[in-house]
Amino acid sequence: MAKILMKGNEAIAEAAIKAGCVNYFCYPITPQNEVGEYMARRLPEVGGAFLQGESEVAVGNMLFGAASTGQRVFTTSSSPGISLMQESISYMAGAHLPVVIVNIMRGGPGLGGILPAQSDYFQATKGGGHGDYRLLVLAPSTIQEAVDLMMLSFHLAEKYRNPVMIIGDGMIGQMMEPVEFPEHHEEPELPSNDLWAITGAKGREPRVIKSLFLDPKLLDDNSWNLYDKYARMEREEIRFESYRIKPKNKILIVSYGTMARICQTAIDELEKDGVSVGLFRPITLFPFPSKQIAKEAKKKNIENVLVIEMSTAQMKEDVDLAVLGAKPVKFYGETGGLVPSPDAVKEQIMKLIKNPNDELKRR
Amino acid sequence: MAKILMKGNEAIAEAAIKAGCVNYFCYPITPQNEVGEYMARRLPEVGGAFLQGESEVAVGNMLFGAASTGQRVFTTSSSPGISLMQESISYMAGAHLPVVIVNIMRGGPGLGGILPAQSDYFQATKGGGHGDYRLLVLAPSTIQEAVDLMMLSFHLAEKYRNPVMIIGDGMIGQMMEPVEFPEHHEEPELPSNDLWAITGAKGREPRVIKSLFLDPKLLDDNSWNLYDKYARMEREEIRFESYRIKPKNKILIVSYGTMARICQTAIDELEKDGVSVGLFRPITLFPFPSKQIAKEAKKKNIENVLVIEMSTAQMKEDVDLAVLGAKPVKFYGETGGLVPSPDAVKEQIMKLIKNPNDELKRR
Amino acid sequence: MNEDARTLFSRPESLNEVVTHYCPGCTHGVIHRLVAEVLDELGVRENTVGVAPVGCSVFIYKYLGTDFLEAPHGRAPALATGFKRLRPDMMVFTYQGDGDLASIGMGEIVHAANRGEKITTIFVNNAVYGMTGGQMAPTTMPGQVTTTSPGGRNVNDTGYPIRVAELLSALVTPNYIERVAVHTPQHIIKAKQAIRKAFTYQKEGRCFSLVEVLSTCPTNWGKTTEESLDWVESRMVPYFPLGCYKDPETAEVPDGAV
Amino acid sequence: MNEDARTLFSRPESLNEVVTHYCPGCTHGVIHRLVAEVLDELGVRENTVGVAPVGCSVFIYKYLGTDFLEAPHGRAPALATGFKRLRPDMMVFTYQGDGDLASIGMGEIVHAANRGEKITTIFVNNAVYGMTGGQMAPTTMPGQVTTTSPGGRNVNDTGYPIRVAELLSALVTPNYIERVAVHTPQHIIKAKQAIRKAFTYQKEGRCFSLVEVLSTCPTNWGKTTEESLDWVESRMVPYFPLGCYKDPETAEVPDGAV
Amino acid sequence: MPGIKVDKNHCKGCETCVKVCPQQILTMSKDITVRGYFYALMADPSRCIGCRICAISCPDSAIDVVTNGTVFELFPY
Amino acid sequence: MPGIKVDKNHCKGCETCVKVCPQQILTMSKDITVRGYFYALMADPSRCIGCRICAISCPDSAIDVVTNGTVFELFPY
Amino acid sequence: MAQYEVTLAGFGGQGIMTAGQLLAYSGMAEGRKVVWLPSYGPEMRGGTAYCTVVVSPDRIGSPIINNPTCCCVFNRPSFDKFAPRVRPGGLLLVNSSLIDVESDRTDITQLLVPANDMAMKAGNPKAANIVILGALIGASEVLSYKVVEKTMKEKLGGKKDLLPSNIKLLREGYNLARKELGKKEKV
Amino acid sequence: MAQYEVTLAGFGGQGIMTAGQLLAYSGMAEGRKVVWLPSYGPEMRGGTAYCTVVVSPDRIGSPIINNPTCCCVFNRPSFDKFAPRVRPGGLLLVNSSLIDVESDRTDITQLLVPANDMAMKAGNPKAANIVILGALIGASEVLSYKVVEKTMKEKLGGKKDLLPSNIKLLREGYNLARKELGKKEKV
Ligand SMILES: Cc1ncc(C[n+]2csc(CCOP(=O)(O)OP(=O)(O)O)c2C)c(N)n1
Ligand SMILES: Cc1ncc(C[n+]2csc(CCOP(=O)(O)OP(=O)(O)O)c2C)c(N)n1
Ligand code: SF4
Ligand code: SF4
Ligand code: SF4
Ligand code: SF4
Ligand code: SF4
Ligand code: SF4
Ligand SMILES: [Mg+2]
Ligand SMILES: [Mg+2]
Repeated sequence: MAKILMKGNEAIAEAAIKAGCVNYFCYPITPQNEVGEYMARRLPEVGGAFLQGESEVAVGNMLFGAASTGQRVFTTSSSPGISLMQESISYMAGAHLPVVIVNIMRGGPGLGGILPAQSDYFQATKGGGHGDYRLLVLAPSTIQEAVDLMMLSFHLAEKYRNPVMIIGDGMIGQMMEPVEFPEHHEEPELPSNDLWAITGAKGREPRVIKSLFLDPKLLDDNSWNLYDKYARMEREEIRFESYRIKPKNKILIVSYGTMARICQTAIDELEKDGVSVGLFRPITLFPFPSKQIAKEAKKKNIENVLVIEMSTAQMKEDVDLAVLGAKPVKFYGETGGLVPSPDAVKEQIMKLIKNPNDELKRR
Repeated sequence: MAKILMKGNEAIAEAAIKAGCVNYFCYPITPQNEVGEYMARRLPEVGGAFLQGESEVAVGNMLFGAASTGQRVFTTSSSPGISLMQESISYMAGAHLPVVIVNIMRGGPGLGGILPAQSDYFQATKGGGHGDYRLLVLAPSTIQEAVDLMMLSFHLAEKYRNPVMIIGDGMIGQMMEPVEFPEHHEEPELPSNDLWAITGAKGREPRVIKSLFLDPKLLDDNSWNLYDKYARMEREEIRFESYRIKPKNKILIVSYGTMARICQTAIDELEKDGVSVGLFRPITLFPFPSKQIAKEAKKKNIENVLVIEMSTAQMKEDVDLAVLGAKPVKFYGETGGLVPSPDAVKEQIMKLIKNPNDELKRR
Repeated sequence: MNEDARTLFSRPESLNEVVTHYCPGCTHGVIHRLVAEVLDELGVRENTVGVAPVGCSVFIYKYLGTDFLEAPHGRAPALATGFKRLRPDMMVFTYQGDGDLASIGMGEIVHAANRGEKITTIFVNNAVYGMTGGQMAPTTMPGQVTTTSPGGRNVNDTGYPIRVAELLSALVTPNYIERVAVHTPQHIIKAKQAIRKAFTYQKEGRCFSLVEVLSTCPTNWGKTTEESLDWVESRMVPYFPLGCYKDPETAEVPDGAV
Repeated sequence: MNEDARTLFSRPESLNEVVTHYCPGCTHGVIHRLVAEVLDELGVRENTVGVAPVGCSVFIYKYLGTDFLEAPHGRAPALATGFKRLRPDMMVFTYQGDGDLASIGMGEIVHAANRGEKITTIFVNNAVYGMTGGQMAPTTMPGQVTTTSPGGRNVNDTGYPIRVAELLSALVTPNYIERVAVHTPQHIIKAKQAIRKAFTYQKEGRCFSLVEVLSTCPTNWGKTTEESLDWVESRMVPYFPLGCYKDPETAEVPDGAV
Repeated sequence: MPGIKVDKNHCKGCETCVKVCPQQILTMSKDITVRGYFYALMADPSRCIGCRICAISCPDSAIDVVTNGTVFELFPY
Repeated sequence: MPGIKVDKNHCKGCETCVKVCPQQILTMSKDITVRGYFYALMADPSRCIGCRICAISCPDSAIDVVTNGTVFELFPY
Repeated sequence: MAQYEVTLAGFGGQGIMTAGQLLAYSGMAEGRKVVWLPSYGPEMRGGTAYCTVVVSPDRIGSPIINNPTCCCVFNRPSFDKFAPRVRPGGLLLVNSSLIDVESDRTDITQLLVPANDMAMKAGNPKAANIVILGALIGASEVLSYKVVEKTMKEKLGGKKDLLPSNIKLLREGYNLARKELGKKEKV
Repeated sequence: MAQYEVTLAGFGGQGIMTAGQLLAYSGMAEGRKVVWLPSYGPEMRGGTAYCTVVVSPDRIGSPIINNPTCCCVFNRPSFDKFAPRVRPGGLLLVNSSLIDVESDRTDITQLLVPANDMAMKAGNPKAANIVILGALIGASEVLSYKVVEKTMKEKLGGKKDLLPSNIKLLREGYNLARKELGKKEKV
């Protein structure tokens, strides 16, 4: 298919449809409203279910009901809305339901602001709801990648029967970039959803989709089964990108999403000035590419790992956990709409090159 | 005052009153219902505000309104209820409001079970809501400690103008133990809440309590101000207990809450058998006593750090972050009501003593 | 007169052969049976999904022979909506207590009803939070003592009990809403008729349907079975009048709703 | 007749000298002024706290000269409840849009009203989500085109618009509930009377009070100011009849509510 | 002759059936079930009219009503 | 004589006042304010009766009504 | 005396929780450390209710006791569940009024107490729990009879009319245990 | 040509977003990489609206451009905000119909375009954005005039009756820039 110029939010919507997901529930919130508006136009055309729910609490639970049919379903929201879904997300994870949730993040905490931020990293990766569960978390850095990950996410959700979350900052939602949709969408085959979905107890025992296990043994089993799934994800689903990683780099930048693109510009410009810096961009934030980062960080040439985020050093914890003290991990970031510019990134890199042992001003 | 035998939930309630908090909002949920029931009887006696709200979403927001008066206020709930409060918690943190929230945890995810668990560690310590904020998190291991921390929590909340969360498993709520309340409750002095509270714009400029900062610069400032508060907490509020930590220990156990008591029994019994093991019990889970744990772990004699939790290895991440690879960090735990017994703990310790390089069966 | 040897009454097929966890005398059991009988009579058990609430009836999925979803507290109508929108060919019902539906789940039930979701709600009003041990519910009677209204519900402080059937009937969307009770055999018979009507309307794809059932909670009311059944009649029925509040057959759509 | 040299009309004191962010012609501005005038007339500005919603009026705290809380979307009544329970001596009001109050905040407003919280709610019904760019609201008119009902609101799919004043009036707790509009000077004058009554009842500690105000959103309706004002009259008023729905003076408490 | 069968496994001794039986022929056992409940019995089986009122009212569906002979025309249920 | 003062800082050119003035003496400016709006003017100041209807209706409280002489008895507002 | 752990188990309504609390209060009155932990699990409704009491001279670690020193079982399901759990060398008190079997364990002391019958006879049918409590004290000597009686007077003071009968049943339980186990001092 | 960045800024309703999108579409049509990023911040309502377009031969990194190569300012507040931000050596296009000041920067090229006047004169008062777009192409040569005109025909096809006038205004803007900057080829 030819490339078309599309707003991120609309591209995400179209990608879902292309991946065979024609069911969408939502509640309006900036900066992702275009997804719902697009779906309101498109889903009647393709014969799917579109519903604007009364709240994010309700929408989270509509997903729960919808996913129980075994059909594909997703929602999109932004930070405060995602907080309101935490109970239902925990329930869906506990009940092993495949759903896709997109968080076009805004600055927080609270009402915060609507400009780009990456401050929901912990919520997404550590589980903002209660109990022993995780989400599979993907972070695109371009609209094309948002499309690709969106299309992949339904398959992953079904492969693991686990909610998948895609997080992007407001730029991912609001930017227009040229995108291409595949002619045909193919996926590896999976066992049929009919094996677990709720379809009426005709010719079989009644089924229950639930997260209630009053017998502690069963609950314990469920929690460790989830844990095993996450271990399997770590073996099979790690995704990342390396950019200009070379033996002469002294600094390894770790950054994700749009922030990583900004780092790329900085790196490109520095390269022109003869300063060579590498970038590691996690695409899966959970499972986190810890081993891969550790491997890069431990290379002899690396003096410093530099984490750059639009949050107060959230992903940095995962990088620390990956590097485990093998190299110093420094941080630079701005948050809540003050997107660090390529120049600001360059400045920090140069500082670190000059004084490798200094801490950076954190912003 | 004389010791009295009290159920944890009731002791927590009485402790709040003794600390001068006579305002309480709640929604019923097992295993913490006795707090609300106690307050319903007691608060009319002491002239405070008791209200059972219509949901945890509402209760979180009632706290928001109530705390804005500058008076003390708290709530109690359990895991799913706490998930429903995430939006309001994020707002209150963003607006710098002092409130106290008690989570008597049950097993999760989802509806899970009502037996003791520690599976909300991440939610409490990393921030289950959206945005760059944290809670100050305290974890008692006895009813007396629950009382003491409860009384302290209001002061801490006001000192930092930040929500404080106390987490305990169901045993903390349901057990009876003898407790003693101080004759007089005294607290270090703080600037008056009237400096920020909403009291009517009489003789001053109108005030707004909010978390909305559409100017990204102001939002960024707010996030980093929060970050600074957390750094200050780390300097001033770290609390922990060391138990039988001796130069001959080869294993350092890290465990918190009731689980730590169970470890103590195991340790005591092993001590009788001539096996000496030490325990580090974090009392503040955020800020986490990373430096203190690192110091103990790095001691020459320690071969293994053993984290024992009633969750699928959540606090273990913070211990890993503390130890940063200096020593192997092993894990043992059961979750969701299957409380590890002292015997089970002993067994794991003995395994580790015999084969220090083996991984433990994780449960 | 009739001379055959036969069974005049036995458990309906849709009611599993399982002993419930309900307290002795609790009329949740009666309501379960009525739902099971209606599922049998309409022949829809195998094409039905129930949505269980959080409340004493959380285990309803063990007792009825249909597929089930277990919803978060209060959110059953949202799950039912999500399910039904994708499977309009299936029957979907929620079974909810008064804490579940009228307190935490108020937003969800109002909106499901207002959208006219083609689902059926069995709303069990026992004037108290049963499962959590007897706290005040939005439907608790004035003066009623509960663990969180130890002096009796004070209407000046917490308002009057919410009459769900009346409240939902104030919505314009034409739905079927009826209040029944199960404290006497006569009321049970009427309750069953209402439940059958509710499911039938759904089967016909007509409208949202809700049957509010006045039920007992001997345990948390601190009463014997007999006292509890009498209390429904003497205290609840006067305040919660029985009858049909709305029927799509007769519902009128107001001016201006072109 | 009157011969003094004087100002016949000027901005009320409680309305700050700040240019609002509202679109041209948006009647949020009128409603703000009415609230400000009432605060002035009752002399309560310095003893009042407003609770701002999330919606176009999120910045109301910049425009009115009282203390303010900024609530999460839909939760203003819960904040107001929390505040008022601790400070019954202060005046507390919420200002909420229809998305805020009638959609996400339905549970909170029903329960605050049912408890009879001594607060005042100014409910601005403009039949659309203004701030987020014109999505369908629970109050969107049948057939009305919005960004999420591009074919016009289909009542078979999403039900009829919620009439909040009628719905809340179905609660037993005696409250003050009135619906007004601000699309003509005459309506503005009546609206102000209702708002004054609402605040007065609160001042007297009588009851919960809510004034639903039909308002315009020229931007998202895609209409000029004049067309918008006319649309309120021609489309909204017939479906949302103006008038007092409940007054504690005349409210009756039903049988059985002993 | 009509009569009832009480399933001792399901009966919880709530006494609802005793209260509602129009013939007032039901009573409670002296011994308890494994679950610790007294259970319902027919004190005077010969007077049962098979009206099903006890069964319809039993919260635990513990009662079957059976007949091997004449019963009155039953109300529709 | 009564008259109105339109605050060009607040006026957003919505034309509500023009619509409602019973004397139909208001009109819009030809030039725009710093905010980019045409603003309201009195086309025929002499006919203003000081009725305040424009001011009451103005969403931006941009209108003051003043008088230095006779006005009719005003409706209470 | 070393740490002593008791699990009491039966139907809801048999006074299990109260008996456990009386034991805990008595332990406190004797200056011991105590913990009382109820079951609040899936069995809450219509099943088995139980609680565990730990009485110890020292700080009590685990409030969870899988193998208590003593189990008092009030009905058959509790017998099935808890009899196998008594720590070897420990004590099993069986309410023989409702339980018609005995444990075949030989590594524990087993005592059959017709608690419901005794309570019924005393015209205080709900006081089987008090009989068992008495027997527990008599058999285990974990606390002195005096302090338990005193606690009972204080804590069950509300039900004044039943107090004499309760005291009588406590004593009867105590004495029965003494007799069965061939111990001397009675009260 | 190297990466070129344009910020367009003005009141809401001045067609800022559309002009930016036309530029992005044209860039795509010429085989460049493009990003269009709107402002959706606090200024959304009643303030300044702006968007940024990046056109580049290579993969585009940062979509955020603090100092664009070119700023087109449509009203006074935008002038105040963005004129100082143009990268040294860059281009500032000023809608002189509504802005009565000039930048005193000497390190950039400044071009005054009476866009509203020209649009008004053409009887197409909303097309000031098209005039500016034409001038931008004329002055910067970031894309060929042809491709922009073609894009406009495709994308604004809906408003068929205005198309001739739009094309005329695009050309007028282009030619004005050429003339003012002393460049030869006109269209
Ligand atoms: C989010 C959440 N809040 C609270 C609870 C605890 N809870 C369980 S059941 C229940 C109320 C049950 O009352 P009702 O709905 O009236 O049902 P009943 O038990 O009376 O049949 C509550 C509050 C929960 N499980 N989840
Ligand atoms: C939890 C949450 N969900 C969604 C939003 C986004 N949001 C902001 S305003 C609004 C609706 C506003 O509509 P309304 O209440 O009708 O007010 P209006 O703008 O029309 O005056 C929404 C959905 C939010 N801020 N928070
Ligand atoms: S607690 Fe009440 S509602 Fe629940 S099972 Fe018992 S009697 Fe029924
Ligand atoms: S969007 Fe609508 S409600 Fe919001 S300010 Fe503009 S006109 Fe008013
Ligand atoms: S009504 Fe049913 S449960 Fe109750 S006593 Fe009779 S048979 Fe037993
Ligand atoms: S069938 Fe009728 S008569 Fe026979 S026992 Fe039951 S209620 Fe009594
Ligand atoms: S005061 Fe009355 S007459 Fe004068 S301009 Fe205003 S509306 Fe017209
Ligand atoms: S009503 Fe007010 S804002 Fe509108 S044009 Fe008149 S003066 Fe200006
Ligand atoms: Mg109930
Ligand atoms: Mg609105």
